[in-house]
Amino acid sequence: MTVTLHHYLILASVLFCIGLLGALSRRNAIVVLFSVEIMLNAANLNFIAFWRFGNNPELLHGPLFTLFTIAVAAAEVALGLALVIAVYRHFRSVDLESLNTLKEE
Amino acid sequence: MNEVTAFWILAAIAVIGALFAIRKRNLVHGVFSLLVFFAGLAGLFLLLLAEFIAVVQILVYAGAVGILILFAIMLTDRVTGKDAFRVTSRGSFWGTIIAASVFLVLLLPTIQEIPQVDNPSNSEEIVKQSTVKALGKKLIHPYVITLEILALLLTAALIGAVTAAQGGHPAKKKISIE
Amino acid sequence: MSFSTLALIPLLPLLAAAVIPLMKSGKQAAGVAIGALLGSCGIAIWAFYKTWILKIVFPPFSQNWLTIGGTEINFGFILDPLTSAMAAMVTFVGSLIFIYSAGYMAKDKRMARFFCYLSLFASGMLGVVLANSLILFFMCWEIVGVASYLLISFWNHKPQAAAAGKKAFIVTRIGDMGFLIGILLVFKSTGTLDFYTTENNGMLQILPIGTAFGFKITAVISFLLFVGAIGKSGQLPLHVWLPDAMEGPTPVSALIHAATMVAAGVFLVARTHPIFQDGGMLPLVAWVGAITALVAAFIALGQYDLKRILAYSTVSQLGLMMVGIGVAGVSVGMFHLLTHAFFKALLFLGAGSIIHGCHEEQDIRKMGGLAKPMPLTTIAYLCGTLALVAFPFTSGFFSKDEILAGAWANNQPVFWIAALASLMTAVYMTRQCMYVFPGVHRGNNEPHESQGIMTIPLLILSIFALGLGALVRNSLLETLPGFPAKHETIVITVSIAVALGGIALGVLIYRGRALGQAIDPLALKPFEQKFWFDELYEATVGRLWTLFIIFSEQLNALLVFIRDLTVELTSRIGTGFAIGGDRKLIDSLAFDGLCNRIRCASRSATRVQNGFLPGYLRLIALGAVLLGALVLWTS
Amino acid sequence: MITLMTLAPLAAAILILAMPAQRARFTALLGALVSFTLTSWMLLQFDGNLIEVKHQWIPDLDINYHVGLDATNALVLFLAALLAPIVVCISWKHSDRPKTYFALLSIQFTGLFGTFTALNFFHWFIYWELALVPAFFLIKLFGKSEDRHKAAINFFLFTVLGSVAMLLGFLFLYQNTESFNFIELPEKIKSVEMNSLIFVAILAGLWVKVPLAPLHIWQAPAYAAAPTPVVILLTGVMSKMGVYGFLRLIVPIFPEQLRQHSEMLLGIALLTILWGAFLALRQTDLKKILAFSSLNHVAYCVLGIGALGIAANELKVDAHELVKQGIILQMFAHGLSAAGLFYLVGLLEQRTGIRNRDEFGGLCSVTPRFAAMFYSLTFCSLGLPFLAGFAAEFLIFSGSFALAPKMTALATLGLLATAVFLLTMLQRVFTGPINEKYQSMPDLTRNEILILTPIMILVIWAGTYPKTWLSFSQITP
Repeated sequence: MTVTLHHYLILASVLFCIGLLGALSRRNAIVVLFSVEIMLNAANLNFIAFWRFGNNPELLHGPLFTLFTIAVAAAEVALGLALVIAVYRHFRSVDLESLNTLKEE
Repeated sequence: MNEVTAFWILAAIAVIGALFAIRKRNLVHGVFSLLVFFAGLAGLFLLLLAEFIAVVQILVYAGAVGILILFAIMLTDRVTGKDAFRVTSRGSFWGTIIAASVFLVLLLPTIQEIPQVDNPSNSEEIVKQSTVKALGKKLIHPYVITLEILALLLTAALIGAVTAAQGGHPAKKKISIE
Repeated sequence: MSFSTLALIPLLPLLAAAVIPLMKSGKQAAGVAIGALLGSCGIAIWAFYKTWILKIVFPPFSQNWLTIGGTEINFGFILDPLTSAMAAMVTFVGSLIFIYSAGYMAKDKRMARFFCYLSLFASGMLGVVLANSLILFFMCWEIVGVASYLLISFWNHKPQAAAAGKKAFIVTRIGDMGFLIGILLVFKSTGTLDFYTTENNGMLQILPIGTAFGFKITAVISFLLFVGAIGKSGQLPLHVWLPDAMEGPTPVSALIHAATMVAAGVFLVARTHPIFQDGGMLPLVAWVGAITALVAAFIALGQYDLKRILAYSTVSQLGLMMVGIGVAGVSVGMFHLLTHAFFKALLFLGAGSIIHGCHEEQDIRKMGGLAKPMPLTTIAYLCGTLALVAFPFTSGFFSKDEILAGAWANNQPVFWIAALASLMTAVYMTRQCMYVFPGVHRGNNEPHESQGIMTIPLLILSIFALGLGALVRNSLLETLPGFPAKHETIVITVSIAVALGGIALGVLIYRGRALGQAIDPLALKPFEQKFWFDELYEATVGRLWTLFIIFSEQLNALLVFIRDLTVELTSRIGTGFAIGGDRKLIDSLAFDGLCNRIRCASRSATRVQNGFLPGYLRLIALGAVLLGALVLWTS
Repeated sequence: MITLMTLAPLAAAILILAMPAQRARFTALLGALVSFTLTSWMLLQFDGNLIEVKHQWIPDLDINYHVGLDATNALVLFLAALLAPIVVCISWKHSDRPKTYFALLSIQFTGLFGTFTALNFFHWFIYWELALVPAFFLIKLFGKSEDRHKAAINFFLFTVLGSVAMLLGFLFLYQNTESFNFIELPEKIKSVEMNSLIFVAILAGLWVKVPLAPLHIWQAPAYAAAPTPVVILLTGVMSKMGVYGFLRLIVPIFPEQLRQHSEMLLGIALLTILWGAFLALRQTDLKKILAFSSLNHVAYCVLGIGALGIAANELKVDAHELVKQGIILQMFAHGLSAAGLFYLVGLLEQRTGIRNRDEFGGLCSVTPRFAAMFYSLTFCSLGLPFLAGFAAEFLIFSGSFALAPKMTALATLGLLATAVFLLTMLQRVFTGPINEKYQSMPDLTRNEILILTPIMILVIWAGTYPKTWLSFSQITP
């Protein structure tokens, strides 16, 4: 048995859904944030796997894309955490359930 | 240790790390398991012959992002979530259902159509040749604009983060938690 | 005699005109202007010497002005006997007039400007004379027109002067329009505007062939050119501007109405004579000239303004020149033009001197008895008069004699008209002299003789007025083209008889009358009123013109009305839509109804928008699931 | 180079908005001067052959960025580039909302330059409209008289309706030929069946812009209401846009239709010439007199266009070329003289507050320098030889007479009427007894003379030696 693209894809989707589950079910904003990171990483895994097993690897599309994603993710984390801190200052909480000012009433 | 074994081990590490990260009540523990997940993923990248990406993964995620999140947790209250009687939000059941269905939606095509995959050994030579040097060249020749834009984005994110975190206006009304 | 030397003749005065505005004092300006014109005069006389005495034939000069596609428009100068005689005359008489003006205008504070205009005028006139291309001819012709406009209305604080300048410009411009169309026709039919070229393809060398507007083309062209000449030379029916133009300073009258500008029309006919000949328009020229000569002579009888009499006399004499060209060719017409230039300039300058001496009085009824205080002027003026009435062996006699002889040979009715006009000339000149010189002074101020700078030119001109005719007669008739007729006895008899008879008649009628108080026996109402030409034009052309203006104005008003109507209608329709359509249909039914429904629907949607963030996330993910399912379903 | 020249004023406009108000005029002048310098420099190297710049833009629709300098637009572009700095100088003392004012002016410059240089309909039309909008605002915001709002709306509506017609025409044309390129259209159009409605639609746009009777009624009120510098642009350059449009679009692209409608065009031009002249005779407002005079003069160009539609058979003169050169020179000459005259009338208004010709009198002796300038430009306007107007009118007439003798002969009546109303104007304003009210009116200052000097020099130069200028509108062999 060899490791094929399939394995990686399934692994990536599993990781993605774990991340999603975290994002959808936890009430702490910070946890939601790193759930998002998990999802991003799952996507990165897909990129690399496709590059490794796909056609035209010499074009380096996969690694490049991953690199860019990582950069964007870094930016996103920085901003997201900053926002979390700002929110915390305002509401004295990072609980998503208490952040309901979008509501109509 | 052959490739297959390595894959399974690393996959297990990643999945377990991820699961712990989202299930741990203590946030600090969660962050540590997240780091484990990142490391596992880096291992998988290595296995896929993307050494540079693996290194970057370690550096950026395990190094920078992890530390950053730790700091954020330190800066906010109830770090450990000891007093939070409930970690999941309201109706987390529906969240779980939806996550599961997303998983199904993702999994179904993967299982149904077996993608036509080249024998990895065919392209292995080429993949091995694509060193950091080639990557650097690529970054300079066709993707230089993207690179520059990314640099800008990071700078903007930096400034934005500082501004946002700094606050400026103290909260006018303080909302206590229920 | 190179091209550039020749070009200096008109360019020197032009240069003076350009330099004068930079000068402060009138004296300097006068000096520059006179110097420049004397320079031109020197060159012109040299040219005259070469062409007349040495009889050298110069090739025409052409200089390309514009090349448009395959068509060339040239400027050029020509030096032939006609040109050099004319140029010599213009510069010589012009110089004398300039010198005279320096005295006449000495007290005017705008003297510098006056000399600027004079120089411009001289430059234009010399350009007309020397031009070898119809376009250059026309351009200079227009410059002359503008300069005369400026000069006539020089004392523009007087409304009459301003009006007279405008009238002169516009009436001559009516003629110019004909001239311009003539030029266009020439250009169209020959493709060139040069008079003569060295390759023998100038417009006068290859006469245009064919028809235009249903007539022979040369006939049409010559008619149109003649319209231009009529306007400039004050022939009937476009003579009305000339007497009014006497509002200008007297030297201007002398320059414009004696020597130069009005002669330009005659010169145009002389220059383009081959076309007139080919088109068979010479009889028309003769007839127009003869009728003009007669009518103007009659009008002159009824005038009391010293300069107006001379103006009508000029019109009359120009008519005679036209007759001369019409019946006997260029040489005869030009002969009279040249002699007339001298004696009429003399008369005008003399008149200027008289007016000056009488403190700007122009009415002959308020003069009289001027012989004693102004002896030099009187002598000079009488010399001019004798020449004008063609007293035997003065210069006017020779030239008029040629005209009458030609008319007798070719066109007897014209002969009798011209003879009658000559008789009238003698009568009105005698009448004028009787008013002005003998008897007692009837004015309020004491008359005085003018200063030397004014009288010396008068005396020089007197000599020419008396002697020039005999001097140049033979060589002129030989050199210039033309067909002078043999002198029948009857012609000479009539010629002498009208001159002497006219003088006698005038003396008889006016001797011993209480001039100025009693009714003038010859100043009949039609004469005095100039045959009501101005009134006639006012009633016909003027009315028509006003009618056109009112018509076009009304048409414009109609358009504006239509526009306003359209705007009004559009806005009404718009308002209709706003009330009927917008408010009722759209607002209440469609829009408001829809809004209500949306509001109801949104109420249920608010349940989703509950500010519960994980809920939002779940919805997004649900959307993703549904999308994915859709993709799976369809693929 | 052309692009730079076109966009320099636009850049200036943007800068003006970003800068303090007192710098506005300098910036505007700088922009205009850059354009002028570049244009002059290009003309010095220009030999009549097309200089073009072409970049692909939307290749699928044949929309390219395509600008060029050729014999048709060289002179009129120079005119526009010359008048631009002059206009800025004239409005130097403008103090009412200077930022808006100078920015609008600069934008309008770009619109004008762009219209004259564009060779692709797409951006040509953008520039065409760009020139219109600032003019509307300039009249509306900065006009003096009471009815400026109405005049501005009028002006805008008329021209926009014309433009819409033209746009539709071009879109239909595009459907038939699939080309927006002015250079290629004449070739392409030969192979397709053309609806003459297209021609009429494009004609309508130009008709309003020129303007020709009976669509001229926006003109006089707009000219009377607009501030002087804007009138100079309107009459000096914008009315030339219409004529230029005829030369650029109608003559090369629709030769067949032009042939069919040449009689009509000649008739309309004649009507406009005479109508304009007669209308001017009754006006007392100096600006309106000049507006109608402008109407009359520009119509000579259209007379020439009409004559271009008539085939030249066995003529001794190169009639078409004569007419074409005449039209181009007439645009140049009229642009200069009308600009100068409107400027002088503006000065008169500025000094006395009125511009009713009958309320002046005797200004000749009060302000001799002013009168000299005014007389010279008036004489240029009425076609005095050795001044620019004559050379141009003679060329037009000489060509069109060869092609359409009767119409041209009638059109010379217009010259006569022009002389009548211009001289009447001079008579009323400058001669006669001095009106005591204006006895101490100051003469032209040195700066004002300095502004007028280039115009005067060019008027005389183009009149005595038009060869220099016509060398730009002819292809040098």
